Amino acid sequence: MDVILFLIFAAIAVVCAINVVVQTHPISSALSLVGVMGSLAVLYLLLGAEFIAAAQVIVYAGAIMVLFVFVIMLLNAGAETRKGRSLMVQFLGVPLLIFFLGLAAYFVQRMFPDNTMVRFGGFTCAGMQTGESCGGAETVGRALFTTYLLPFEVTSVLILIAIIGAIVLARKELE
Amino acid sequence: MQLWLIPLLPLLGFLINGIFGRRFSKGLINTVAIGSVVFSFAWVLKTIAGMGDLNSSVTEHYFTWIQSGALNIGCDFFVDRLTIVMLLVVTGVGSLIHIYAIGYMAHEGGYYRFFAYLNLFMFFMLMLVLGANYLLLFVGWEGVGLCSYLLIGFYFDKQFATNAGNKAFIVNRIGDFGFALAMFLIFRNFQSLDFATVFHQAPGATEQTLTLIGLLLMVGACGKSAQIPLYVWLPDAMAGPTPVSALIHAATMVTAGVYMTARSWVIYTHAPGAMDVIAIIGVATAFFAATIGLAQNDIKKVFAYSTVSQLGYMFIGVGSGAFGAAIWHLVTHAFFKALLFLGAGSVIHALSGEQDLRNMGGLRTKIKFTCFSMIFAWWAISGIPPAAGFYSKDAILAAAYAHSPAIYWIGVFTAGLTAFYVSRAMFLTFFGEYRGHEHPHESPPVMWVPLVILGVLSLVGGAVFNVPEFLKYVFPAVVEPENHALVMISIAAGAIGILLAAWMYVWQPGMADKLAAAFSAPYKLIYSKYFVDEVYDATVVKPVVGGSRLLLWKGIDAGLIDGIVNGVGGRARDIGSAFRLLQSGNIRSYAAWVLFGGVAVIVVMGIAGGLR
Amino acid sequence: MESFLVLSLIKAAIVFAVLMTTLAYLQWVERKVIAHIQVRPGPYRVGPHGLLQPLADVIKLVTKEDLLPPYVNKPFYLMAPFLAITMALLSISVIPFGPILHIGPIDIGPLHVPAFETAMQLTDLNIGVLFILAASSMGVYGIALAGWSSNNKYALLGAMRSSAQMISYELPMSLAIAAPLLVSNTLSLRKLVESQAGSILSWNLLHGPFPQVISFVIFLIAAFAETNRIPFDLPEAENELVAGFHTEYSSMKFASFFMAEYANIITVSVMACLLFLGGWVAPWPAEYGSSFVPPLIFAAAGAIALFHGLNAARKRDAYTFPVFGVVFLILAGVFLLPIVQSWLLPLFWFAAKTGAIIFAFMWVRGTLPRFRYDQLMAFTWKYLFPAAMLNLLVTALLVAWTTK
Amino acid sequence: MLQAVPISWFLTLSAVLFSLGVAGFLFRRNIITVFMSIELMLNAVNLSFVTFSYHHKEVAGHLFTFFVMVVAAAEAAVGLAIILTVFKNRATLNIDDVSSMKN
Repeated sequence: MDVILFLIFAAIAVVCAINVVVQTHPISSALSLVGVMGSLAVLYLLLGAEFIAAAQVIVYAGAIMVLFVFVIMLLNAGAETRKGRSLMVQFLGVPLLIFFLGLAAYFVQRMFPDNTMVRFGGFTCAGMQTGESCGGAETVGRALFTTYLLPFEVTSVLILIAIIGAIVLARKELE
Repeated sequence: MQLWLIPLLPLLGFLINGIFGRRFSKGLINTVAIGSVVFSFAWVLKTIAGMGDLNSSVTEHYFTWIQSGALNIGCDFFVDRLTIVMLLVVTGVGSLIHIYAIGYMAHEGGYYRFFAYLNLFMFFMLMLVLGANYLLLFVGWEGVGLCSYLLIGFYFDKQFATNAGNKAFIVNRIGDFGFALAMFLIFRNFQSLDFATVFHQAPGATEQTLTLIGLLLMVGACGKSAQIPLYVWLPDAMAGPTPVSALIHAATMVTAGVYMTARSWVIYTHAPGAMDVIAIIGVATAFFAATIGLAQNDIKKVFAYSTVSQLGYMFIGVGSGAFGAAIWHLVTHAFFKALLFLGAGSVIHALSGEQDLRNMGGLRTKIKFTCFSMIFAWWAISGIPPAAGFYSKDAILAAAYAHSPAIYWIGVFTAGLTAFYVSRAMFLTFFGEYRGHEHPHESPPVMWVPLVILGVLSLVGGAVFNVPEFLKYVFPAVVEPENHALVMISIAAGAIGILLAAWMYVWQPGMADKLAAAFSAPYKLIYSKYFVDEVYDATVVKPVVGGSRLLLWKGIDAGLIDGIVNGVGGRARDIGSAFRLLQSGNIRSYAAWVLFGGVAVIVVMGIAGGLR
Repeated sequence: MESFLVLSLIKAAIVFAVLMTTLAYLQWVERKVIAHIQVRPGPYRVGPHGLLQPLADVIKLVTKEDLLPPYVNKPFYLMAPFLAITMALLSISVIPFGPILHIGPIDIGPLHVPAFETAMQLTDLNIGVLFILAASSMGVYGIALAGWSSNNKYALLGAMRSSAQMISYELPMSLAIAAPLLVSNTLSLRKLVESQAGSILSWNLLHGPFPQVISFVIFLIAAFAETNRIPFDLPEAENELVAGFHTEYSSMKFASFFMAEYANIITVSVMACLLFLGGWVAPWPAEYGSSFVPPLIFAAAGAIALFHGLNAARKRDAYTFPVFGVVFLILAGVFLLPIVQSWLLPLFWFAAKTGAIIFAFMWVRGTLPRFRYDQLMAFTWKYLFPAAMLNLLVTALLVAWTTK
Repeated sequence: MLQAVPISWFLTLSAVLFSLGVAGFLFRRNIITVFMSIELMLNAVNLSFVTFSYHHKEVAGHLFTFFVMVVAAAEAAVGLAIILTVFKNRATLNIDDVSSMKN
């Protein structure tokens, strides 16, 4: 069951990701990216990260990508123009990519022999007895407001800065 | 008992006036400035009332200021009888002078600035007096230095004023250097800077150490209290407004040195060598300053030199172990010298800016209140009983006689000189016929009322406040031989001085000029202040300036440091221009480079990690 | 495992059927309500009191020509309605309609089912609230795509308006949702309702360290905007942009947008009911006779219907009203049966509360005018959002203060 | 037919997604698409974070993912604003046209 789920959604994710890259029209890429995110959310659930799955859909699919789509509509961006080129990319890009992918896969295989198996609901934390879910809002929230309080605060400041920056950038030029 | 309130009030006054003063009306500025000082005076009184019999000292700890290793400096305030005397003088005389300043500064620019500085000065002075350790005292010490600098240069659009301010500041730095060294030594030997601890351990220390400390402290005191060789800044400091001269350069700040030496009497009593040095310096200063004062024509300059010489007396007192007498003279001097300066200010104000004695005269009918109040100060400084100065100066001289007769005799002669030149100034100002062209007008009551109060104080102050009696338990007892001859002699000296002056400037006008012509060489010498400024300029200032210009500026700064900086910049530019070739401006090629780097990092890590 | 699947399928079927009928009839109800607000009979021809109007509409929409305009971006144009309706219906799957049922052993001929218990709910996620938020936030895509792909400036404008509006109003809505969650300290909708069990005073609306009245109001306002209802229906402002994002759509696709809108209304109403009004909890405990309220209501309705039937104002009423009356009386009787009470009463209260909120939707539509666009944005960013933030802050403080 | 998913599969999937993101970054010319490829990479990284978190029985990975999301949101806000400005000033979305940094 788990394996089937994984295979289905992994396949969807990969196909959508490829679609993101190959589609010429931004909005198609955007929607494929939404597909990737949705399937990733399911995979998070499979990994027992309920909160993160929900956050993934709400934040990424529901907010960020909507913003993308919105901007694409606003700029009415058409299919991209095929001009401008870069030797670097042409001759270095593909081999590098393939090499990188192979390297990554190799390391994964070397460093993670299949001793840990992912089962649905199999995610338990150190201090908790089995059955009680560890990826729920409680655990994440507790960790967020105790161990990771400082990063949390810093992020809030970052967001404030981002808001101000966005406003400054996007506001009308005041003559 | 809320000692912190005493310095805090002037600080608040400073902040309020300094920040908002520009928009305030004069009335509001006065309210803030005077109110803060008067309130802190009232609080001082309340504090004293709350202390019952003043035999026990009070220490209040507020917070730990500096804590590093063995060094533990707390922000503590400390009150004993000596502090009380100083507090009363500072806040009392300070309030009077503040009030006087309302009238004197009425037509000056930068009104709010003036009062803000004045309040700031009060704050630092009170810190100096209240501080329970040398560092806190030093904070106040530097603070009053700063304020005196600011106030001397108050008329910053006048070149000589700013120069005088710089001079005062720099000369004081020399003294403070000594003070700082003294503090280092104290901490090194006693592992503390608190008065209590230091004085408790001081008797245990070796005599050389204490002597060294004492001498270094004395250097600081010389700087602050304008003793030889560091007195040169005080006469120039008269460039500031007259209330400043009265408050800072006569009544309070310049006596800080005396206070500090008296505060550390334990150290000095165990270092007789240092005490002798102090006494000698004191007597020398007293004498030289008095002689210079003989020939000055600027009324404020005269009083400035007399201040220096009176401070010399105080040092004599300290040096000959009569700390109580020194403080007593400090108090009385605060009264009559403040009065003299304020009176001088009133005269200047009356003559709308005229400061030269030669253009005055016969003013006694024109500005009565000033004249009569100043006459009391004249008695006091001339040491004629029953005025205040008589008692304190007499006590000092008696102690000096017990210490060494030579000092006593010079002191007496100086007293005569003092009486002479003060009388000269008085006669030239108030007697004879008027030689000026201005139309004198009496000052407003806000100015002469403080004069009158001070006048009364300088008349009866000595008899009423018997400071040595009050400080009996603070300082070691001094053996004062009941020697009426000495008293008579000093009174006689004063009287002779006055009579001589009267003879030369009232009964036989023109006699002074004849004498000056007769003894032209010594007259020139003292008229130009023994050329001390010129000597310092040649021996100290010029070499330092030249050295720093050539070596420090041209050599080290411009040559070495700038060279390094520019060199770094240049190399960076070269490297950058080398890397600029990579910058194709094509973002995707950058990305490719980034990918390349990432892969390289992974490979390296893999190899380093041994491909686990 | 299999039993679970079977059960889920059965429940899904039931829920879907009920939901679809409700969607169809909601429209009839709305037309009726608005008609009566505007003092006119509303749909009246098809069936008694126009009761068969939805059926007629469905037939019309299905049989209508489904034309595909030229120059549209085909895949997205076709995808949009499905996205919209899917996302709208998705959130129903986690909504609890009632308490946990204990169904005794059933032996009907060949069918032998042992005693089991199941929740009146498709699935009980312990992050149900987040799930609903996620689904509703995905709802934007349907509208945005529809507007963009149908290659029509009105549609595009409508779509952009609505996506901007939805993004903007999602923030106050989430904040308003967060406050009651703090009070009842859970993300699972079922636990949420259970935490409000008892009487009206233990509902989040009135209960707790800080009664959630403010956030209830904010939630309703944001809900109006999220569902593009008047006064926030700028995406389909008829007099400005023909019909907004679904200008180019016809027949079933149009219908699915329509259904999506109503499904969203139901969702938000249900959310309001669960979050603030205590779900299926009766306003006062059963021992004080809350269980006799539904029978009484239905009996009264039946009596009135019968009375009107006996002295009918119109000829036709003489036949229709008695039927209604009898039906109502039977319902009243059913409510008195102890076997079914256990699950019928909660459903009644649930439906009543949700219905009340839906009625509020219609009422507002009948009364309020439409915002101007800048007003709309200014309203949410300048007033709604800060208010929600403040409310959340106060709630959090009070909760933190009162718990231990 | 194995019953559970080996953890390496997740990681491999994440690697694949990441490389696809890189590819998008390298080979696409539309600024918005490039930006979306960045988001794709971030998502891939998130997946591996959550996977590691499962592997180590630690909730930390989820936190990192959370922070990545927040940062991504901020980045999207600013980045899209920048894109808008660029479009306003140059009327182009082609990334190769935006090369005024060149010497």
